[in-house]
Amino acid sequence: MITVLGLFTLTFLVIAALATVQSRNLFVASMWFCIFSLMMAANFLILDAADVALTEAAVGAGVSTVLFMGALSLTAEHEHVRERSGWLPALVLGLLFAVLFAASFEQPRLGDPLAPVHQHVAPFYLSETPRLIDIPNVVTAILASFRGYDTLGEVLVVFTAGIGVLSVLSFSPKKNQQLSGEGVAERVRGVQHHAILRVAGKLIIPLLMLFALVVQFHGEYSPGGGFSAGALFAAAVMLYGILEGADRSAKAMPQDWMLRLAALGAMLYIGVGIVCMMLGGNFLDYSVLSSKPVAGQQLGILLVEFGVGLTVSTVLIMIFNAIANRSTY
Amino acid sequence: MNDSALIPLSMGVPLLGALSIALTGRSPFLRDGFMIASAVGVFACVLGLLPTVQAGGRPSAHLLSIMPGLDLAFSVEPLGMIFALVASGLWILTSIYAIGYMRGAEEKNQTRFFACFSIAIFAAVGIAFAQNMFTLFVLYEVLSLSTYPLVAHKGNEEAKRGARTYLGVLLGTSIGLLLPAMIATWWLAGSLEFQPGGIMQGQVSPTVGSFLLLLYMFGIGKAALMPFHRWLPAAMVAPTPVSALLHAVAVVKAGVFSVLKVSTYLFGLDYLETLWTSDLVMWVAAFTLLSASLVAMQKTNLKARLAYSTVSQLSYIVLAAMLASQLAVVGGGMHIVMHAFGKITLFFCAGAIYVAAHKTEIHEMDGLGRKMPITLFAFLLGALSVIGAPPLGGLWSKWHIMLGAVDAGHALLIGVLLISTLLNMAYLLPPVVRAFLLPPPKGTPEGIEEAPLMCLVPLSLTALGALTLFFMADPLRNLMWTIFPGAGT
Amino acid sequence: MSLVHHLPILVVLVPMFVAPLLAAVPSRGHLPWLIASLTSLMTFALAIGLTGQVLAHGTVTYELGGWPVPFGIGLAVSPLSALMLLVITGASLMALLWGPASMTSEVGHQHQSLLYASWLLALCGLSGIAVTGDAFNIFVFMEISSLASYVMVAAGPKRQALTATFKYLITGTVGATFYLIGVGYLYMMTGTLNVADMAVRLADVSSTMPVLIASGFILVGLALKAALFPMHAWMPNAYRFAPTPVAIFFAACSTKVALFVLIRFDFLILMPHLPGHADMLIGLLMPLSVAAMLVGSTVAIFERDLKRMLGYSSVAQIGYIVLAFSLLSTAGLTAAIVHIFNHGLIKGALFMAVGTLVLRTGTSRLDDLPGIGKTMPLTTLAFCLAGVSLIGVPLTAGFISKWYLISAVLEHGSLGLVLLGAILLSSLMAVVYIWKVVEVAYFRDPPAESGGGTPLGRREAPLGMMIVLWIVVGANFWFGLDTRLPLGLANMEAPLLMGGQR
Amino acid sequence: MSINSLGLYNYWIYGFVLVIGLYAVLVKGNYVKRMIGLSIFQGAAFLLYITMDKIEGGTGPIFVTPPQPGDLFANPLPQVLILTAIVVGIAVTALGLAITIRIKEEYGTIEESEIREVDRQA
Repeated sequence: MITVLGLFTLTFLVIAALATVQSRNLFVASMWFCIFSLMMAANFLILDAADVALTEAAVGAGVSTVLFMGALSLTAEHEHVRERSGWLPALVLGLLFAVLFAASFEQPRLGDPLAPVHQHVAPFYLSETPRLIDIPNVVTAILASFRGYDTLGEVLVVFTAGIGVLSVLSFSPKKNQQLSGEGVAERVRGVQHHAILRVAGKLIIPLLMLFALVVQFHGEYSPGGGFSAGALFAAAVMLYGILEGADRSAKAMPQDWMLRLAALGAMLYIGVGIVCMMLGGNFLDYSVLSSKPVAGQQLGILLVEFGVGLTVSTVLIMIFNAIANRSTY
Repeated sequence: MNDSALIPLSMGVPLLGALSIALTGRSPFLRDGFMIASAVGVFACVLGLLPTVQAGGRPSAHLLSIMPGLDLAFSVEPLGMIFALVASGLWILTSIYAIGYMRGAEEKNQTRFFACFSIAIFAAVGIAFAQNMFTLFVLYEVLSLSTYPLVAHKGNEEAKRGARTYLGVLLGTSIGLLLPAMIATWWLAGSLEFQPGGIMQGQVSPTVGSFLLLLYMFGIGKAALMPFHRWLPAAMVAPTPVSALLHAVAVVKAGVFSVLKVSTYLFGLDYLETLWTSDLVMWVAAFTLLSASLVAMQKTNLKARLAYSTVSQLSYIVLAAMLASQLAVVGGGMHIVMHAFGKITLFFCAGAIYVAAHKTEIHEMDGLGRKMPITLFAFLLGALSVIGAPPLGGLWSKWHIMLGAVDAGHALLIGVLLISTLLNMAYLLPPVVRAFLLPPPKGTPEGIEEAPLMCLVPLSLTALGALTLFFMADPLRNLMWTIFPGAGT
Repeated sequence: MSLVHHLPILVVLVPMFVAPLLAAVPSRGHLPWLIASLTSLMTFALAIGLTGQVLAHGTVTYELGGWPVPFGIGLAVSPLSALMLLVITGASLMALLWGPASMTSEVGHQHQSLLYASWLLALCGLSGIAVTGDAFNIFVFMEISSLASYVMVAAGPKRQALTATFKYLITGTVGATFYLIGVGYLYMMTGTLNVADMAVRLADVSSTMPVLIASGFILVGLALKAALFPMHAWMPNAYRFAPTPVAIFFAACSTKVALFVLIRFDFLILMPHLPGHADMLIGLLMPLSVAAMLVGSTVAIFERDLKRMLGYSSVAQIGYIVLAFSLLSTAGLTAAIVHIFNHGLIKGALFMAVGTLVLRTGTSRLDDLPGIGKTMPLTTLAFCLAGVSLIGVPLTAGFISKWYLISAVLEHGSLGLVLLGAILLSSLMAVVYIWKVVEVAYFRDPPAESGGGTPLGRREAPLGMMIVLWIVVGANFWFGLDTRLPLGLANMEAPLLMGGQR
Repeated sequence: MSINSLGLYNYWIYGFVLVIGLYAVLVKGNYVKRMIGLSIFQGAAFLLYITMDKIEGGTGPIFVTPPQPGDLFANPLPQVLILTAIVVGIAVTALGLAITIRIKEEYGTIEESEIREVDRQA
């Protein structure tokens, strides 16, 4: 049964990708991209990657579609078809695909237990995590502790994106680009005139935020963690922005506070690392945080995950507010 | 004042001179004072080194080692001594002449001119004293770059084009050919030190060696072998003291000096003999020698004629180097001195004629002898020395080169040298004959008389120098023979 | 907490720690610039300390989170990484010290704190790449430095800065993802992510096809980031439209970091175990690098805009570096490492001089700067001296790299002669496009401005800029004479990388 | 019909999606379409990593009950890497879209050919 589902999702994935590239109307393209991400998330689930599926759904399907929609509302709806000569890239890429296809025969089969991937480093994590860190979700253990430095780098990437969007969009648009008066009011006020949507939305938003917090603090035991929690929290605020109007969400979550909170999240992560150095361990070595190393690891992971969640959510909210309020910014 | 202190001093003085000239740009008198003082200072230091070198000593100074096996180091050997003496000696006269000329022709931004002038002498002395090929290459480049502003002094379109060819050829050949040759030598022979008898004997196979010789000979663009002689006539756009500096004292002499140094101290004469390309380069030099003289005959402009005459005279020395016989190399060394004195006198006279009578073409010089007797008489002495006629020093160097040709078994070359002497007469004597024997053309203004004293004194001194060298050739010859320990015939 | 033990991570940590603080602080006057410069100074000092340690003890390692290397992430500071660190932190310091006036004049006052924060993040990203020993970690820090550089290039004064940034973003992200896929294949075949550990486990990998594909992906990805010849389209525009201090910082070091990663991957992992890889490297990289040298120099000759000209000259110089290490010999590797160091100095000085001209005259087009040599003598002289170093005249840093490159090439017999011809032709072309500037600067008289004395807006640059400019030009000559530092590091690194090969 | 009979199908799909993404990035003129193509291309990279972690008969790497020696778990390492890579992808997309918005305001269009037109006229 799983194989049939796997075959279906993979094939549908390719169909979604082709449809995205071919469709002329850009809104349709971004919707197809949302389907593509959902199919990707389903695929990850089939391949036993629960954390990644949750994050891909929240970030890939949710947030990036909102960003694409926001950007398209400010730029163009249709793509003017004047493609460049398509045959040369097509030829080169066809060659690339042939090479990949030929190489796949020498790669280990899907799920083959003897593959080198399962030999060297992976068994260590699976066997040592209960002893060293003793939390059920091995992915979060690796994410926060074994390869904590990667995740720190990851937080910095998100933070740089936040700064980048702020500084790029900080220049107020020139007058002639300003949408006409009524066009602005209508778009910014969101979908207020759809009563059903607003009432249903009002119910969902608090639940969504609560779920985000559960994912955040329950990350050691179930799939989830900083990234998906941050994305979910941002999704809740975006939903509020869409329903009640972007200016209301910008007032609720002011930009400069978002920037300071994002900086706080990153500083929390770096601070934990430096405290470990102060207490004699290497950078990001949580075992020195408390008397018992295992308790120290768990405390470190909790703090670090919270830092990640804080930064990711505030940066995504900041980006959404910057794009959604562009015309009145 | 021990010798090893004299070497850095003899190079420091011109640098200090350049600096002080640049600083005292405001007051011309102070600046010119510094100019002459530094010229005299350099000559004194170089002279101080002469006794020890004559006694066979090799004073040396190590400045800095950039990389293992590559360092800036200086040591004085007879060939370097002669070149340094000629360069710094004639430098004093050129400086006096330049001050007189610049005042006479009211040239603008003279400060830059004199500063670059002193940097050029620093580079020339540095090349003379270089202990290894790397130091020589470094100062060779400094010489090219520092003489560029001199050539492009007037700043008009024509000067710019001339300067562009000047620098293009010199930098092109040095980076394009000389640099790889040097690196290849360093790579194959393991070091770049100048040693009597050469360093390539056992290290480099003859086939590779002959290819290297080609790279070196055509790489040293300043020796003006065809086809890389274009820069020399192109540099004629410069004012006369510069062309005197370029074509008699520093730049060209640095070129042929490097050729002699490379062939005797890098390749070594007997190793040179085994390379088949040494004959090839010799015949190229012979070809340059003759064709340059033919071209010189057609040139009506006096300075252009002298420029091509220099191209052919340089090939004498390259020819001597390629003969790979000790006699010829001694002749080549002496020729550096004789040609320097002869040619600089001719250039001074050309400059004096320009300043006094504003004439540059030879056919305009009819009857000038009556108005400017001293200048034209000095011109005659200079011409005779370049031709190699008996009462002048030029004879001895040609004499030795011919002996070298016989010794190396290339008797045919004597014919080439004789034809070239005839050609020299054909293009150097007519200006003198026209000046003295033909009546001045009708409309010439009466007011022409001798050039200012500041020009006249240097040219007469150099003419006398060429004359005394005829009688005083022996100490020079003995000094040259000390290059080859044990030979001493 | 002995400081020396934590040096490898501190070099990355210091800019990382200050960046968020700087972003949160609202920008008032020169405060952000001051904070950024102090941080950059401290990082430079740490880099010097680290280099001292590496020179004393060889490769310095550091385990993050206390976990042993294949399981946690380990930092490995080899002599080459130490040299890379010096180039990165040095370039950042000189660009910052040089640039406050230029940055304010081109970017204006508001949002400078965000800009300098992304500057520190770029610095943290680049030094993170230099020190890390983990393949995936290189990808993460490459993303940090790329994202920060997109932000800074987008802050350029003209509107073309935006399109240039977009092209830079697309190319950079495609390159980074190619690298990610390459590391994915390597992980699939070896099961580990640590670079040193990967080299060990590659020995017993039987099926070589995926590993060849991995090296192909990594090669293309890093060539895109390093602007190697066919994939260099983004660089000249990015350097031209970026604010000048940013252009100086990136011209001096950012493309060379990608080359650093390429050298580490090719020599440490792939060379020893992959027979096909060596000839692929020579067969593919050498012609590309020769093409880069020739095309880069030719376009630079005809380019009338000074910044773009220097951009194309960088394409040619990257061609030198790639040619050097594609010779697969110890001498070649030494030449590549030394030129990475020297090129940072040369290009930094050249861009700084052009930046000073642009600050005063507002334009970087050569035709709008006639007679600039008379009105701004010191700056133009600095440009000429840096140009002389680029050409490779003796006593300059450029000459040392040329010397090593030519002696490395001569080892290859007849092929070597062809390469020698290409190198000399390219350096002669360099003479042409530097002299093109000299002629315009010195032999044309400046336009007769209305006001008397030096024409309006054409007076010499402010003192602070001149000092920094002349320090860098001086460094060009200093490292032309005293080559112990780059040579020492290069000679230590070459045998490590060649790993017992010829 | 066990899961591994899918065998290499995953790698082929990854290859095809990668090619589609790159095609969109290289050929399309519209800047937003190129950003979408870029995201698809990155999606393919994620698929490559996650296909590696599947193990026959294993479940997700979460120990709901304390682990017995016999049972198998999927390899957690690629999942960690891809968690990071996804958020890197969204960060780059966000910045790319912000720049596209500014280009639209400065140039009035986000088509490559029209932008070149505007630049040539200016």
